[in-house]
Amino acid sequence: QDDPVKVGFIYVGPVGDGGWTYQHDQGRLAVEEEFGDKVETVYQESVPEGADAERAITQMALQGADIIFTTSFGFMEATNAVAAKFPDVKFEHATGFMREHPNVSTYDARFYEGRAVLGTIAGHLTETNKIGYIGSFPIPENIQGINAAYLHARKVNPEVEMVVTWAYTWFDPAKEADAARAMIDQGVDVILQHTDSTAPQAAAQEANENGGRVFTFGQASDMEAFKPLPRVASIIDNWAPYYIERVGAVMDGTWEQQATWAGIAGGEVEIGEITDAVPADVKAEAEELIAAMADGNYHPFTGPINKQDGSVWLEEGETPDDGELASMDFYVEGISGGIPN
Amino acid sequence: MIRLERRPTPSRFWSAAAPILAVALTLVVGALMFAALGKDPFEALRAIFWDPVFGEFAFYFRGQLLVKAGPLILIAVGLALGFRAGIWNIGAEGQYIVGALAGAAAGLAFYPSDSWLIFPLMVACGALGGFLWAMIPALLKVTLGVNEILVSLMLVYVAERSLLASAAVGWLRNPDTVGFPGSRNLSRWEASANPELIAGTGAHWGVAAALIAVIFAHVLLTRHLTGFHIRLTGAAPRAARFAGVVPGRLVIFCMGFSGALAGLAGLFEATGPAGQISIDFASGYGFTAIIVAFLGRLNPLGIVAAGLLMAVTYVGGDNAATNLGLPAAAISAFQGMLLFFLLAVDVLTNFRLRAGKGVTA
Amino acid sequence: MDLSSISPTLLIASLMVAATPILLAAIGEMVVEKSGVLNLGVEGMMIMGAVTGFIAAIETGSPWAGFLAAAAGGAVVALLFGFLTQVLLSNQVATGLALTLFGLGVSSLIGQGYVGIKANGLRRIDLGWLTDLPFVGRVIFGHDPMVYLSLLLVALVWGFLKYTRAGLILRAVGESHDAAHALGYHVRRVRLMAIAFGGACAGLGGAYLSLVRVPQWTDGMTAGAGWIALAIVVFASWRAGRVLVGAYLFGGITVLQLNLQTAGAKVSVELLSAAPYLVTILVLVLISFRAGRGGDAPADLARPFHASG
Amino acid sequence: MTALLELRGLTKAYPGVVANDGVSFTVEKGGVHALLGENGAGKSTLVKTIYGLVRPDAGTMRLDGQPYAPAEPRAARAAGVAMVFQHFSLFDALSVAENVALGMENPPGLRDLSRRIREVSDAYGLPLDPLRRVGDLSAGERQRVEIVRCLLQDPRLLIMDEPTSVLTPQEVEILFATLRQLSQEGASILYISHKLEEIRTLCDAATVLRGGKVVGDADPRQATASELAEQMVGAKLTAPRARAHEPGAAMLTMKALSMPPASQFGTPLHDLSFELRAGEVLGIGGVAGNGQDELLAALSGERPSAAGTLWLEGRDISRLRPTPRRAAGLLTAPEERLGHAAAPDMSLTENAAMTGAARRGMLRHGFLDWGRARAFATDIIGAFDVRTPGPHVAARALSGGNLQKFVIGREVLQDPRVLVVNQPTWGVDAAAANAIRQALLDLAADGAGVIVISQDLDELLEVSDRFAALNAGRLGAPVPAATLTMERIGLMLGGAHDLKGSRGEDVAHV
Ligand SMILES: Nc1ncnc2c1ncn2[C@@H]1O[C@H](COP(=O)(O)OP(=O)(O)OP(=O)(O)O)[C@@H](O)[C@H]1O
Ligand SMILES: Nc1ncnc2c1ncn2[C@@H]1O[C@H](COP(=O)(O)OP(=O)(O)OP(=O)(O)O)[C@@H](O)[C@H]1O
Ligand SMILES: [Mg+2]
Ligand SMILES: [Mg+2]
Repeated sequence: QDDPVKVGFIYVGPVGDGGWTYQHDQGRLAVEEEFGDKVETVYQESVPEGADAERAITQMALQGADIIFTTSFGFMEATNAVAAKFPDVKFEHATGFMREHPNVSTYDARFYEGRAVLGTIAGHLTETNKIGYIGSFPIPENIQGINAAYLHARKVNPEVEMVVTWAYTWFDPAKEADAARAMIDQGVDVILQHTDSTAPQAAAQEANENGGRVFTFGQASDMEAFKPLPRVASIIDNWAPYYIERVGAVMDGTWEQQATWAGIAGGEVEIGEITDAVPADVKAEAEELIAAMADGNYHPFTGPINKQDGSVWLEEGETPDDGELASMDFYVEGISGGIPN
Repeated sequence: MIRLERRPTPSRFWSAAAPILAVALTLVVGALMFAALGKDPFEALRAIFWDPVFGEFAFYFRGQLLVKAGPLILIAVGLALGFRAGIWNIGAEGQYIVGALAGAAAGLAFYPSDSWLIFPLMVACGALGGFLWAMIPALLKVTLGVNEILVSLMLVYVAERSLLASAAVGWLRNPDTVGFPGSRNLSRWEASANPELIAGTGAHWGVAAALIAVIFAHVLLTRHLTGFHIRLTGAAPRAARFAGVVPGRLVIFCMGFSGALAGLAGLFEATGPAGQISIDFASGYGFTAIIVAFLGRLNPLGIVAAGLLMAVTYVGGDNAATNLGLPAAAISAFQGMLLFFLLAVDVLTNFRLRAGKGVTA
Repeated sequence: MDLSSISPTLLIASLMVAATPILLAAIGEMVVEKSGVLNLGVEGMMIMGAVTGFIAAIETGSPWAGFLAAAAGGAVVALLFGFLTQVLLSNQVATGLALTLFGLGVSSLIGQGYVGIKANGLRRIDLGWLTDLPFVGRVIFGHDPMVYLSLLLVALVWGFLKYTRAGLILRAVGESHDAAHALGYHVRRVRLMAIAFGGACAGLGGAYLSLVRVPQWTDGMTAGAGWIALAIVVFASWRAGRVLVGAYLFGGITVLQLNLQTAGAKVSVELLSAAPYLVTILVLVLISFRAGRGGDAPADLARPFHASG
Repeated sequence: MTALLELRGLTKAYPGVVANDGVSFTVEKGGVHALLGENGAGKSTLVKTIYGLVRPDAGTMRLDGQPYAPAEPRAARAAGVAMVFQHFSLFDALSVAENVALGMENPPGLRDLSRRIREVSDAYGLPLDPLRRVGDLSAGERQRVEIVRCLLQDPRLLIMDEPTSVLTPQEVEILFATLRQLSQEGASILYISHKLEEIRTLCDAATVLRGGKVVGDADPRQATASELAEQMVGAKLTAPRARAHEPGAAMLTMKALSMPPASQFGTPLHDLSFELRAGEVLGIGGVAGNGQDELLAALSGERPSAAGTLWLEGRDISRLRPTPRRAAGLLTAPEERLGHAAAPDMSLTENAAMTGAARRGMLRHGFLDWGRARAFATDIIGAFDVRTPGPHVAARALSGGNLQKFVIGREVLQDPRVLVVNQPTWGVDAAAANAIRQALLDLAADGAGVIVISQDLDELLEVSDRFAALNAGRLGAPVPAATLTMERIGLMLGGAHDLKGSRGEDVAHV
């Protein structure tokens, strides 16, 4: 077979968003790098979720793509619908759970592992004992992150308090900036974000220029422009290993349906450089935690953990199964406030 | 210096020729823009305008044209009636959302029943939802004189940020997928599905509704007293009141009608092509329909052509995006240009261009 | 809920920042409407200002160059509107909407290479001990220059309309273009200048978003601010002082809702995030009681002018 | 005397019309010069040329011996030319002082200006409060603003384009005194009016225009009004036939109708009552802005009034909207032709359907029969001699007089029980005006009731059986027209309603 393998990507945002889509596109470039002219990649950016997604995916399939990565939760239904019509094309859907046809796989990353690391650093760095979390939507992925970050911050700093603001967007710099400002105004001095723009970093930087002391973490991409302060570390989505593996599988005909949920161990979640603004001992502690998770020795949700209402969630030493994690809809004990709806 | 000289009667020729001229000008300037972006302008125009209709995969794209044009036409026809009368409903996007939510909620209340009554009920509730959402600006305008442009537009944000967001992650969420946003898939639930009526054509109930709406609006405007009153109000509001038009009632009628059609469009979209209520359900149809309405010169038949043309630019634009890497933004700039040119050449209908100087202006 | 964590000082300081973009756009639009033109394209002009300002600031490294470019960019697209509505006599409502759609598309096109880049924002002014005063120090003396510029602009517009002959002519043109024309004033020229000024102000407002408030460039980042500016002009019944009040009120609600959420207020998040829009509607309703029908709108607002003769 | 302004061969063509065709004449220093001509003769175009608003295609002007070619009004004002416009050039929302400032080249500061406005207006007997909003002023006061604006500039030449059409006879007296004073001070006045008696009392020279050309000079102090009129029209005029009149049953009764103003600058109606009988023409006179538009809106149904205030043939129609009122037989024709009585951009067919749909059987289940509408429009065109290529033409394309004939014809041909017209012959030339008046009289003769609202007192005296004055939203008691004199009408228009019985006339109070 002389024809190059045609690999398609459907992006929800512009490749230049510097976050989620940007990282997927980095993965695409890695595929090109890896396989050279044995592959041909195409992509379509800023595809709205819904009916337009189905058309975009169909179009790619019609034009001869062998494998198509659809990189947003909202593409789930469309991906499965198109997969029904093109049984010979492989489909890979990110962050979803629906695999209705044998030619659909799903993949996701255990971002909460990264949050555990950031939570640890945040717990040490905060002086006001107020940590802020800008959430995108109150869905399990965010709630896992909030819980993981809080549990690990509290572990190193029992006084710590978690302030959550829901932005109801994955990417809206103006809103994210406002949310970060409101947090800073109320004494939050470490901000985690589950939204993809650098606006909160900029807000923190501005506060620091005016005598503040605020720390942030890069999200999705490294956000290195804000190193060493306010960005002191980052949680990076690294899709390249997975994309290379799956495209390779198509090439040697070994592709099979699967559901992948890899984390730090699989290299899909990376912690970006921890800057010198973080004290050396804290940095060491964080690196230890990373290593523990990379070896598979440590699960961020290890009992005893109570739910917010005080009821027992995990007994001593117990860890949740993936199904339970994937549907997490409660805060752990100690976080105040409710989850919308 | 160019001078405008008012024609005694509007030119019929230019009234028909202006949109064609506008499209032609847009093609020329668009080609220049694509060239400036480093794309072969002929390739780009071919990918946008030729491929969807006659290209290799036209069998698929042609159906998609109707899928895309259906809601645009349905909404635009409603808006056009109001625009004709100088009633500016800018918030069709909000009515679209609320219609979809109301219809979906009504249907899902009976899940998993498979009664055939469910779909008609959803359609009725979709129209009602859009209608009621449009009544907010309409009643505020009629009773208190509050500007309907601003209110209807603000209500888009309310519908999107408040209702849609809470529905998708909250009260309409699919209870079987714990925690994930989005409603049940309505297009897969037999009782609520809005499938293609003829396979491969893209024609679903929404397209049928659009067709009916177009015929209805056309007859209304050309033959019925209400339509005459709408045109009269737009042409000379004072004369319309003198003729016996009650402005308030006309506002209610036009806003309500456009709201109901937008709501219907939302419902058909949610049960058909989109398939579910998701956070990103708001797709901008309500705003694009404004362009379509003007592009069709606020004439129901013109709107059909405009809706199809706009659908071509979308479907073809996507095509150009994958094949040539044309940025999505170039397509929206292209569409904006189309509207500008249309508004610009419109002057020819009512004025003659003359060279030379007239009075001091 | 811990409302005590909301500091009034910081709340006022940040509402001023949040209000500045809409204040700039609204004061410009007010002048445009005073001249009898309804330009609904504020959103489009703002976003064009945001992108041109951002690009200029990145390329030159100077935020001031950015603001200049933004004013120019806003004015240029505004003049496109001016050409269509004043020379070709197109419908102002439709053209304004087209301007918004066009601005959103074009800005996203020219801004493509600039997404996610960090701009050099404006620093806050440091007035030494003045800035260190409690409360007033932060609220009055602790802002970036554009905040003061926007306040100055409001004062200038107020003085211009009230005390200068040019301002009188502008108001006259908006009241009755036929009468103004009969007296020999250049209706079209006055309106085009007003439109350009409005565009420049909207451009500055947009640039304030992309250079100070956020500060970075993203597609559609104005997110409805232009429409709010339009609503504020109505709210203000075409008076400069009230434009200021309206903008700060709106900025206040925007900031307050986030602060309430952060403080853990038990109000639905969805309701809070729609609050600015709901409050705008509410305000429009309230002023409709006070102003009587039509309020103090310039009599010839949105009516096309064609000097036959 | 020497010449102040000399015009030589001024020509200005508009598409399809030559508005001014080689116009030449001279205005003397200190003279009061009349410019006469029927509608569309080119008078306004000519004075706009002198004021710098219109640039002539050919011809020259000299002012005080110097070549004069103002590029814009500013230049004209600088040269000492001031003008009062046919249609007010005032700004309702601005104050008197601001309005005055806008008409001046280098106005002093607002405070100084206000002082000077008071001084000058008092000196000429035209008192004005500089701080009031112009929108709140009466028509006469608004006129003063225009005049004071000119006076403040010490003009050498004052142009007045139909200044008296909105003034009461008493106000006209004051204006004339002012103008005479001005001319004694050495200023020249170029005066346009359709009121020939006025011209005969005021002017010392006259130029007559017809079809844009000068057709001759006249000495207004020597010529009679009818000589002037015939020179203007170029033909003999026939007045409408008088008719026998026998008032019948009550057709329309208004009982104590009051109504708030429709807009900020509108006039409220206070306690209006009258009774209109079959076969009768009731004339309602009044200066513009005293509630004529509001009265018409109350009668047409555009603004329904309180229940029990308006009765048509014994039926309370106060709450009815225009369409049912038309069905009941009450038809109206507003003053403003373009945009109110007719939609400018719509065809005559559509304009015919606008009010004629129901009474002329064009409606079936809400659907319009355009064939019948076209036939109706064609009928009107034929019956009222409307000069137009056909019913497909847009209303805007008709000349003012022809559109007026169409509008009146549309209502007359619907067989009204009661017809109300506001300013039926406004801006219409003599021949067409006679035709319209004749149609109204014929209608009354056939047993309908007719109300003519007009500012043209001659017209009212000619057509009405009874006359009532409308002043500041109040309607005086109707008196038989035969008993009236101009002087008395003047007093009635000025608001002196209580003449009842003072001279022993029989004043029917209803
Ligand atoms: N701007 C214009 N464009 C085209 N034709 C015009 C214009 N202004 C005036 N005319 C035409 O020129 C002719 C002269 O008009 P003008 O206003 O000077 O008449 P007039 O003598 O002042 O009439 P009136 O007594 O009604 O005021 C008319 O036929 C009119 O229709
Ligand atoms: N502004 C204008 N633009 C174009 N044509 C005009 C304009 N004004 C008038 N006309 C044309 O000039 C002709 C004369 O119009 P005008 O209203 O002045 O008639 P007129 O001479 O005053 O007649 P009438 O005595 O019936 O009012 C009409 O055919 C009209 O179409
Ligand atoms: Mg005329
Ligand atoms: Mg005239």
